[in-house]
Amino acid sequence: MSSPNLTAEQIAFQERARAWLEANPAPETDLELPLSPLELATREQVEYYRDWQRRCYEAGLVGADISESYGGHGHSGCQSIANREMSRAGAPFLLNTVGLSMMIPAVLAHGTEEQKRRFVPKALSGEEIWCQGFSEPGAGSDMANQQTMAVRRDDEWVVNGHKVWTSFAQFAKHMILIARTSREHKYDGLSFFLCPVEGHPGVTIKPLVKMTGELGFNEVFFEDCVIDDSLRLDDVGKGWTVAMTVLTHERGAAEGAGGGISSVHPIERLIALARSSMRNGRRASDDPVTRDAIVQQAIAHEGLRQNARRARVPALNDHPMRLRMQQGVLATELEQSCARLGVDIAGARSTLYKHDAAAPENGYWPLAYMNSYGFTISGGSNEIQRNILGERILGMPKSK
Amino acid sequence: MSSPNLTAEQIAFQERARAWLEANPAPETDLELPLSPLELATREQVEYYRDWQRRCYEAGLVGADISESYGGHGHSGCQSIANREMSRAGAPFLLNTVGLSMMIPAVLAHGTEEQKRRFVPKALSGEEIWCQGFSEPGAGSDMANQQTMAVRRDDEWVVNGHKVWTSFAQFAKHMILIARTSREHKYDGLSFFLCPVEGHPGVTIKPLVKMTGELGFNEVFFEDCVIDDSLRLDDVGKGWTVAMTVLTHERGAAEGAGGGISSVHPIERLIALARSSMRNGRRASDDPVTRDAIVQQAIAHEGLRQNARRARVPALNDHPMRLRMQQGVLATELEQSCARLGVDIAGARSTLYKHDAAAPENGYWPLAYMNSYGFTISGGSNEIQRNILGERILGMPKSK
Amino acid sequence: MIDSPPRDFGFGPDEEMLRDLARKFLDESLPVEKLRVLVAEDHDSVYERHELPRWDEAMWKKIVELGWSGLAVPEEAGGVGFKRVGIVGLVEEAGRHALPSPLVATLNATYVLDETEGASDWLARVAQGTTASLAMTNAEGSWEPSEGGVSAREEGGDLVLDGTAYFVQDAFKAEVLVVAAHCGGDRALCVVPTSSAGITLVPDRIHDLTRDQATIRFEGVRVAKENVVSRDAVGALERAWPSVLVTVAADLVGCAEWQLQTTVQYAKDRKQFDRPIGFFQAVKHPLVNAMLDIDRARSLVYNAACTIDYGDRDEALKAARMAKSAASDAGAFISDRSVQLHGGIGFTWECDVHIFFKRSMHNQALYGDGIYQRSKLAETMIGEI
Amino acid sequence: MIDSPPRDFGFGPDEEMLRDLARKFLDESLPVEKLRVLVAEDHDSVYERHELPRWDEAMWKKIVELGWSGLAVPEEAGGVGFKRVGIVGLVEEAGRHALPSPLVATLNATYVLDETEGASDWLARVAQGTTASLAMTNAEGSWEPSEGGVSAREEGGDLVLDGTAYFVQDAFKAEVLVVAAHCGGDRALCVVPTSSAGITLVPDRIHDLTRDQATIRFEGVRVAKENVVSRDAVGALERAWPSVLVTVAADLVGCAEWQLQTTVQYAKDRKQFDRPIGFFQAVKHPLVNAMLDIDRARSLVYNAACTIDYGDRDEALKAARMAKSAASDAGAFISDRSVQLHGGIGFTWECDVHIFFKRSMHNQALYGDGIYQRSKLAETMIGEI
Repeated sequence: MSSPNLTAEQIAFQERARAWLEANPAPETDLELPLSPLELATREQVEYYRDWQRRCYEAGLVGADISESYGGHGHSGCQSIANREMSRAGAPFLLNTVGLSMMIPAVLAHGTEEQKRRFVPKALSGEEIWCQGFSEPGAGSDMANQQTMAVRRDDEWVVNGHKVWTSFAQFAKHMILIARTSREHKYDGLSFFLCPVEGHPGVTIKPLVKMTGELGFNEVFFEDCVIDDSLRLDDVGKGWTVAMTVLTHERGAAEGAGGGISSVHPIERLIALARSSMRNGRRASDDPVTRDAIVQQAIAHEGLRQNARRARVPALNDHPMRLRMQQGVLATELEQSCARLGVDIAGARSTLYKHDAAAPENGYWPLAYMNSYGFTISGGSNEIQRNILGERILGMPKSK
Repeated sequence: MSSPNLTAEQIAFQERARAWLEANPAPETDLELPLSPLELATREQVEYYRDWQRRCYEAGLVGADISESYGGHGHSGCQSIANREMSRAGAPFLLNTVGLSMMIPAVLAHGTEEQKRRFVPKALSGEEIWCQGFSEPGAGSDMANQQTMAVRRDDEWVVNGHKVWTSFAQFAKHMILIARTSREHKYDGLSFFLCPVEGHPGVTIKPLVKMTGELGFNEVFFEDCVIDDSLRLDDVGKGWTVAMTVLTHERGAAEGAGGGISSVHPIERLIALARSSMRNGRRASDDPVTRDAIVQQAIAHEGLRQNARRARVPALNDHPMRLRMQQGVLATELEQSCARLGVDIAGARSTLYKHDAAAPENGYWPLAYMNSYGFTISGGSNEIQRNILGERILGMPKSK
Repeated sequence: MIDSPPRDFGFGPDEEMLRDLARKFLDESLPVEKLRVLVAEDHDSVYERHELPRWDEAMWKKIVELGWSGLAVPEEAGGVGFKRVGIVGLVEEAGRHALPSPLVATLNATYVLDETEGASDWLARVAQGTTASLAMTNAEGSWEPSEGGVSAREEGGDLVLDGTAYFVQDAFKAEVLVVAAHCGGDRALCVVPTSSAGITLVPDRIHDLTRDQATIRFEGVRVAKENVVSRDAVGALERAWPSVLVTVAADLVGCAEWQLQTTVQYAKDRKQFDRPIGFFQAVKHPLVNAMLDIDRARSLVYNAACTIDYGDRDEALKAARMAKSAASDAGAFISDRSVQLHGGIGFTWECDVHIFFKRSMHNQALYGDGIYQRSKLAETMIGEI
Repeated sequence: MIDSPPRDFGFGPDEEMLRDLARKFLDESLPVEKLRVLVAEDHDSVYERHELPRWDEAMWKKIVELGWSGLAVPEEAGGVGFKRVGIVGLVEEAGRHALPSPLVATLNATYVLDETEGASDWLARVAQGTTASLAMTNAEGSWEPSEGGVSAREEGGDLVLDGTAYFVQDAFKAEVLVVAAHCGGDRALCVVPTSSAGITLVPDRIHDLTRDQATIRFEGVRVAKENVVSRDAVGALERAWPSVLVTVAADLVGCAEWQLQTTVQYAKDRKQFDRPIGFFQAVKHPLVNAMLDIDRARSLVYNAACTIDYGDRDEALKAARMAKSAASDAGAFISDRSVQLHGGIGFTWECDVHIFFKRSMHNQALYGDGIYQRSKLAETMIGEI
């Protein structure tokens, strides 16, 4: 039986999506697959996920609601169904998260017809991977404090500067780049570019090592890098406005819009871990304090899902952005506390790195815990997100 | 066996104190006694506690380290022993807490010889009760924002203004009063007075009702109240300096320096409550999550005690004030979380007010919980205390 | 269980209209200034003189005319048969206004009656405005449907009740009691007018000013056969339990939202150190955290109501326990911060914060707090120990 | 138990001098720049190439000369017989410098040997610089003295050991292992050189860069009679347990203090929105809370050490569990904030924060985290369920 609220188009879409996913499981592979897109390390892994994204795209599960003119499938209200079905099926994550959840919304909202036709289709298929150039070494959570300069020279821009925490840069064709085009205005002095990176002169990519010892993001140096003015998105000085479009989508994406990140429900994983861990002579799953902690996580997890559901019911939202703007903070901190609980439950076995055969679930818990800080810090730390929530949603005075 | 670190004088003092407390328990009474000095409601209660303080004073347990010239007993390092022994014996609290822990330190540090002789002895014996006039309706945690004005007229000051949250004012002979003597300087425009209140012209006391429905503090209105200049403490404009002396002592007093506030160890009370409360068909004391919460309280409580102990060992304090300045925040929040846990354990029975015969421990838990906010708010809220700790102890920049 | 419960929780135009009407009615009839005069004009009246907490009976008559009290009565018994998701929307508004009334008690009793075969007459009376309350709890405040302090014996076809029921909500406003009584190995569910011979209502002295609570003694209370509406009280209570939990959770959420908005407004208005205190992150961030907690609880309340309406029974109980756990914890947190961040004034009787603080504290414990709900959830989600 | 343990915890001039010397020595020998080069120069070496974590053996020789490794050996066995309260002061400094060394492992082994009758020769060797580690834990990481994965059989007066010991700390730095082995109904405590025939050390791949850890296989390892130092290993372990817990707790506290001070310094230096981030209460208050937690743990550590030195056994175990619980939780909290408040840089390998983060995380779990300690405390404070 299907939901009473879906349109006929949506019902048909859902049935097709479900059938396709059942008939087309992800290919078997001998590769060691990463826990999330951010841990992608090798070309082979990238090709595996690129192939999977292409299949999903061809099956209509990626770009569902995007116009056929830009390579999409022209549906309405079907992408969230596709995301749910992929998540439910435990499908692999979609590789091109920056392209899908950041570049495409920005280009559709701010781009020229030519830009839309040039960039959207290949991002949907996974042919062209995107990375994001928002963070700088000195800027931290103050995103408007960009120091990378783009100086106009006829129909070109010459870029000099230094970006950090750039995930996917080593595999990316393009970068969404925010750069300073005027020193006079903090916010209005920024502009937005669709910058080529792969093999582009003046662009140097240097991998950074995370605290876990894994690779996963990069420093990107620009030295007299030349960008054609046709790659500018929106007007000169409108970079901040575009960036806000992007970031709203990025945080919103944490509700799973990019396809299922993890194939097993995290609470099920915690319960399974507790069943296989001992604590004071009995299974941790029989320890009531551990049980209480797991159920707390389960409630938080269900709350996040139901928030996403309620956000789509206007009658149950006095303020239209109140729920939407919370999801980033909630999702990232839930992931963190969930992983931390896993570390605690694993006890002595949480000391083990992923290469130790005795590490529970290939060392998932301590690595997931440490990697979770990437999410609570990046894109404006959660401290800044709380300022924004207090100011924009509750109307309290600015703290900065 | 006694402690190796005590002087002979201290050992003798401790033995005398213990013997006296054993031989002189608090008198039996039919009065309904309050849970803390702040809930004192009737003259009869006040007289009961005044009598007890007088006995303790005469036995040498109050004013132990104060010079005999000012009515004290002239010992050295014995008051904290007296406090511990009173607490250990489950003795009633000492009535004149403002006099003992605020006025006396201030007068001894900043007062004239005459002021010391005039005020200290009668505060020690309990004959003269003191109240504190620091809070004003508009000032909140910003204590320097005093609006009560004292205007000089020859050898007198004429006071006009409005103080709030004044505990004990209805029973007090005097008030330690901070008032503005200059509008030009925020901090240096304050002065400190030892102001008569009982029957003093121009002083009106109006009781305030707490959220619990109990009385316990007052508003005090000054209308052309005249104070002799001999009652000014320290110089004109030094009021803030004196107030800082007072507040350091007040917060420090939370470690129990005023004598045992509660006669039963709070953790024992929680355990007893859990034994007599049911939860999901079994005793709450057998519910592991409740047990964990109780033990967390026990650890916090023991931590507070051991902090106080460690604060007296210079070799274990890199920063001399780091532990001392924490105790106020810790003690008040511990009391709050402890009482809240009691409310949770009592379950349905926490709905009952103290006059319901079925209320556990005469309704202690919910009342103690609500009253605990008096301590986390007053004397500079704990939010402000955290600023002070971050700035003075950790050296971080000022948040205001 | 249907495959996909409605994505909008089934909260459609009817539910929205009822909720909006309720909000308007309560905003007009019971602004906080009026609430204060009604329940907290004089602190001595309830706490020292032991008068019953006051409520507005004339307003209640209007509420009955609006049909709120019979919302949960099914259509076949002459009621509106409203879905739970609409009811929680209404109860949220009642909580947001700290409405003193027998609304929640009557709804909760209705849910239980609706799970029996023999209560259609009583349900019809509720639809017409009869108020009711559940009497099922023992002296320890046990919320287990299988426990209780009243027993019944057969006598000439009737039942005779003896014993005591504790923690009966708004008993002095209820015209009838729905009593679960031990009867041999079973428990019988009886509907008994509060005015019956042999019933004594002893008022509990409670903190909450917006309700009453009683200990009820049954001494040889005779219950006619037709008023013994079920011989399986435990089953009826268990089936009704998700609705009971979610209704109290909705009240908590509404109450918490008032506490949040009132404290936010205070943080904007109140100046210290030459700035509104809402400038300071020590004020702002806790209020943001309170908002996160409240929204989570609210979403879980609508999910639980929807699962009761459209899902299966086990899922409904699980969803309702999650909602009550989240709502109790959210209520405790914003209650704490609402007093602390109001500073000295929040600690006084004259500030309205304490009225909501006490209602919330009462509801946090009622039918089990967060720890309790989670221990029950663990049994279904992880398994018995 | 004596009536009043020393009010200064017994931390006198000798203890202070040792601590101050240790601080000076470690400040000079192992500043964080040197630590980084030593253990974290190259992330691939430990995690990918599976080399053993590096440590400074020359520095350890000096430490042995300074007498630290024999501090817990009683005077009658030729050691210093230092009180626990002095030892925890030293170990705090080791934690504050994240010292990679067999110090803690050796101290813990010493405490156990000191609770036997037959280990005076071995204690004398420890006093002269022999390093040791406890092998007593099973594959589940059980910290119960009565469990374990090694068994012993008698053979011609000797014992022969078979089985596996897990989670052995700094095994590759230890010259001898103190092994608890099931032997009939008892457990025997054996001292076995790590180089003995039949012993295989398998390195665990761990996160912490400042220690090693091993799984140790025993295959027919022969132990001469004189090296079976007790037939009551459980008793010895139980008696030594308060010392083991408080030693790890002291390491945690020292580590946490480094994390606090380093993050505070960063908050003063780092500017955002034109101010040092320490201006913001969202940074300042969590660091103050971390300080409160660390100070509580530190005070409880000294109390526990003092109770071991002067109090009775039950009180000592209780005090030590409190210290370990508080230290584990304080360590977890400041570890969390030290990464978060360092922002992006704190998430990288080049920032030293991760070295202390991982050492702390390891120690939080070691011998039982906060929840574990509290469940044991509840048994003694509230009673068995």
